[in-house]
Amino acid sequence: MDDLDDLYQEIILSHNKRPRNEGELNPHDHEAEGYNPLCGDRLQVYVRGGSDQIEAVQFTGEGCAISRASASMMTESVKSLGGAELEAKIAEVLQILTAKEEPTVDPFEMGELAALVGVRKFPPRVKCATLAWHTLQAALRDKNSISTESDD
Amino acid sequence: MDDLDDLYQEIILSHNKRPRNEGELNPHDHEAEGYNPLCGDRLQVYVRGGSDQIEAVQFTGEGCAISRASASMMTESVKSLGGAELEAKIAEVLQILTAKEEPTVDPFEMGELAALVGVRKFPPRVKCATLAWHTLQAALRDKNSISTESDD
Amino acid sequence: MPEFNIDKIRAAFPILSREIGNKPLVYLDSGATAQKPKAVIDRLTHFYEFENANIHRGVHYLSMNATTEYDEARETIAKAIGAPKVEEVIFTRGATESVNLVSNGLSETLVEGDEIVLTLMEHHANFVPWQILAEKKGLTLKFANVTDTGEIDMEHWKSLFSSKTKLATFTHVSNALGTINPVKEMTAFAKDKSDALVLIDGAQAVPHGKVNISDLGCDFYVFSGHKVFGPDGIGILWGRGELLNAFQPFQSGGDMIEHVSVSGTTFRQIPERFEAGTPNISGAIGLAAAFDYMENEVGWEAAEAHEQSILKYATERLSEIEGLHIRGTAPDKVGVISFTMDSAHPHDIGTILDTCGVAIRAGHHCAQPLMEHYKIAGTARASLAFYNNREDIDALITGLEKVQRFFG
Amino acid sequence: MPEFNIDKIRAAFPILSREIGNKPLVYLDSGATAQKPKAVIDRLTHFYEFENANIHRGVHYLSMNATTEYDEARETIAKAIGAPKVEEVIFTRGATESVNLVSNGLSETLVEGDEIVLTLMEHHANFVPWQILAEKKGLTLKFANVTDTGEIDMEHWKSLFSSKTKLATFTHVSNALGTINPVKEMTAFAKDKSDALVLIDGAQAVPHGKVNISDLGCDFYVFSGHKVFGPDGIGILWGRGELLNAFQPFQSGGDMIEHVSVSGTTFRQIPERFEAGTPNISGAIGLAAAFDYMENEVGWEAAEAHEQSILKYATERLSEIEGLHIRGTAPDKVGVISFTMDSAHPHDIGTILDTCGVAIRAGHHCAQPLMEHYKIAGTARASLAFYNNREDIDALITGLEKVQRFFG
Ligand SMILES: Cc1ncc(COP(=O)(O)O)c(C=O)c1O
Ligand SMILES: Cc1ncc(COP(=O)(O)O)c(C=O)c1O
Repeated sequence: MDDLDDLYQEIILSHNKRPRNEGELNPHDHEAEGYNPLCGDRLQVYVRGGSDQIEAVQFTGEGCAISRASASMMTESVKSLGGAELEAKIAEVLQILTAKEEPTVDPFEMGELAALVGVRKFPPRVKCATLAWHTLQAALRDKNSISTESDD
Repeated sequence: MDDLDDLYQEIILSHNKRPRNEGELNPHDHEAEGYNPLCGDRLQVYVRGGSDQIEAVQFTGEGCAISRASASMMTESVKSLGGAELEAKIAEVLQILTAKEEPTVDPFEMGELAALVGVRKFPPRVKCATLAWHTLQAALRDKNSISTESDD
Repeated sequence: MPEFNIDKIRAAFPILSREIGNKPLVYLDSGATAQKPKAVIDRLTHFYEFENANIHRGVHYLSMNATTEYDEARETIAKAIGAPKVEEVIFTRGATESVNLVSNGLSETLVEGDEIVLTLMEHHANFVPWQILAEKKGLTLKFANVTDTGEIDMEHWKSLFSSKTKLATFTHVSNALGTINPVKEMTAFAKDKSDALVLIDGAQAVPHGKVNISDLGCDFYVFSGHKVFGPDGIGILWGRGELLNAFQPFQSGGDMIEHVSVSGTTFRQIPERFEAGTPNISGAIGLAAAFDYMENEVGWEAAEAHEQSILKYATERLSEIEGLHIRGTAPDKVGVISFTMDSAHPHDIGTILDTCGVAIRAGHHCAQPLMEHYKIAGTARASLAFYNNREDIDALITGLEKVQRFFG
Repeated sequence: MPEFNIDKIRAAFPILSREIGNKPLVYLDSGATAQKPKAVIDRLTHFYEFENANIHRGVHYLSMNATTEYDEARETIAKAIGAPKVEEVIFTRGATESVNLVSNGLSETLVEGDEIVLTLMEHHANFVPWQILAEKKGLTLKFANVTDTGEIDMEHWKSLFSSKTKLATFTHVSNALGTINPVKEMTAFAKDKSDALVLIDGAQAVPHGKVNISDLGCDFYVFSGHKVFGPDGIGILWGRGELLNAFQPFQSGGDMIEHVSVSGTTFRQIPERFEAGTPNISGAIGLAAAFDYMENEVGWEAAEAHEQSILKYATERLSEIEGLHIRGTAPDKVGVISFTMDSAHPHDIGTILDTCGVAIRAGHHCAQPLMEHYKIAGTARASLAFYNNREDIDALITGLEKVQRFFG
């Protein structure tokens, strides 16, 4: 039960139920589709601006609570970031999700994103959580689609 | 030991060492090649005359003691047979070698061929003993080659 | 045959007494792979500890014995599935390889413009090989629709046949929906309407009741050993001898050749023709042990009746859950229950059930065309075998209540 | 690692304590298939009794665990054979399927007039697939001669290379003769002389000592699990990733696809690209257990040293028998002793030895081109593993004396 409460924290459930920034972003400068072939989930990420400076990010697509919440939080947390700061944010999230060692998460600094750390105890769900972030990366690099299988 | 003595009876060993009617028969009316793909053994059977009346049979080829002895005895036992009598002889030998039930062999009637019954206790060797007989059948039917695998 | 006693049956499957976390395992994923009775596991152990040898070419006792047992395994399986001729039973790695073998064999004879009739409920294993072949050869694939209850739309399916139809292939039982298709009638129609060959994918049928291939009238029938309580890495292709012997070999190497020389090679007839190299000997013997177990220790009819009673119970209980939709409600079904929930994604359902010790699948079940047809990304699927009981279903329901607590 | 103690080693192989008739089993047929240590058998049993599940698509514990174990098996094997990248290790049914996979993959790129250099000592598994491909594509096969001692005639082999050579393939160790070929030097020559790809058939090498693929410089390396103390129905293809990913899939179905729809399908990268359908999961895990056993319980070096000492003893004892000719007398050999006797045919030798409990092979050993070259129909072959001892050889000699009593 404990682990499950870690996974489905209130914050995750709430982002899943009422995702922020869901819907196609028009106009947009970049977009990509992320795909998890094992469960069939798909996610589109739309970006206005670019790596230097993100103006807005939105997403559409189907997915489980983890992938939707992660996408929703992603759109909020990278808005208005750019350059090294943006890269660091993406890297940080992927790091806490996939690093071999238990990460030390500073909830004060990470904000809501700290909730994602509960996914670590559910290895097959990690890809659900990383999907939005990988897709964002792909969009910024104008790679039109990524699949969780070829990507990590 | 007992079984082995049944298999390699004196009569078999002697036919193996000094096979009768070995060598190509010239001229001949029929010939066929028999082949055992599992061990690679080959046997050629040459017939003068035909199903109605065999005048002479000879054989060439490589093989184990069982296949050589069986071939040698075959050439002797079918010589001058024909028609139903010939068919019956072939059928009889194949029967004592392959019938599910233990055959009753009358050594008086069967002659030397009775020695072949010892092969029954060595199932993988049965094909060695039948090869010459199947090849004879093939020759008489002008089927140029047979293989123990496609034949039984 | 002993009476069907579910507790005794469960005791014969060692894994069913294990715990997951500290909850008893509730295994509702037999559609993915079935659990193995002790009889099968012991047979494998005995083979490796006492009988292991390579087959065919040996003159020594162990090799002859292994050869006999391998041959007898083929006979046992042929008899169990009603194959008219023993040599028509080919050992493969599984249903997937069996379909690939046939598609490879047919690639020699099918020509541009030929048509294959499939259904939208095929597993990828009976879909992708035909798609690849179609692309290579310029064939046309025609897909029968599936109705809302999860049955093949028969009128539509029948309308797909033409004089160009060279193959009709369909699954006996849908792995995603549980639907039992009327394969005998379908085969008769296909044969009547065209001179199409008929291949039936029996992967999800064989574990749920006795199949008699002779009775079906088809040309090819495929299934996997691991789904029918047998070992991994073994499966069956049954096909008509005259068709199989006309196929070029699928793989080549030892045992399938008649004679090899630098100047050319001749191939043997079935079954060796398609069993190049050392086969999965213990796998074949273990699969025969699984059929023996089903025939002699369990009884297919009793197993089927029991499974149906659990299916009925499960369907009733699940229907009581608000916002839960069973996908696949055909009257003729095996114990496969796919469902979606309004509140929760299949993946989340699967994860929460897992924490309750309940093992189900979540996803597209290798049936993406079907999912696209239903416009869903996937379902949660509880799949039964004769060793499941009511307590398993109760645990499932309890788990789903937990899902609702999180997502309701 | 424990010290190498032959009695302890033998005790780890349950079959070695059985009797044949009332004689202790003397197993000298490891070249056909190796016996399995208890560690491997127990690993299989444990999997089936406690861990059995399908892999990849599951969100439940058993499925995740089986997936992890399957992936770890690949890692263990990759490490054991020195494969540079884990994903380059593909699970197949055996060496035969591995070669077929490569020949199928190359069929897309090889064109009429291209040449393949082989040797006359190839097993049918590394011969027939190329012969079939050559026929289909109009390729030329060139065969290197074998010398009287049973070695590849290197001058002749080298002379076969040309600018048209697209593949050189050779066995690491001859199954019929035991010869260890200088595969590293051969690979270097082939790469230097041409841009041929190099495929090495390691089926008879891997059981006899540690192989380090990275060290060899080849492009493909194949072997079978059952010959290296692992389970049936599993084998390995190692190949360079960029080559394998450029191959079209060999078989298609579940797990190897990225996305399937009615309009088209995309395929995954290695290893999944070539592992369509449910793989032999327990087979892969059992094979990893076999490598673990060899690395941690036995030690490859000690195993090799022991086998060589038995080979030496056997060669000496056999040489004393009049009219017995050892075929294959290369200085670099594994424990394979093929022989013929003036007085007795190999089949008769095999039968008589069998009545003494001594298991050997008799025949062409799936190497007919080699037999034709030697102008013999076959040989008797005693093949060793590290679990054989001097007593096994003494029993063989006693048996051969019996052969002489019948045929001398
Ligand atoms: C040298 C060699 N290559 C390939 C093979 C084929 O192996 P398998 O039959 O396991 O596919 C063998 C087996 O005897 C062999 O000895
Ligand atoms: C209907 C159906 N066909 C074919 C297959 C493929 O079986 P395997 O993966 O054992 O080859 C499956 C397995 O899920 C199936 O459900």
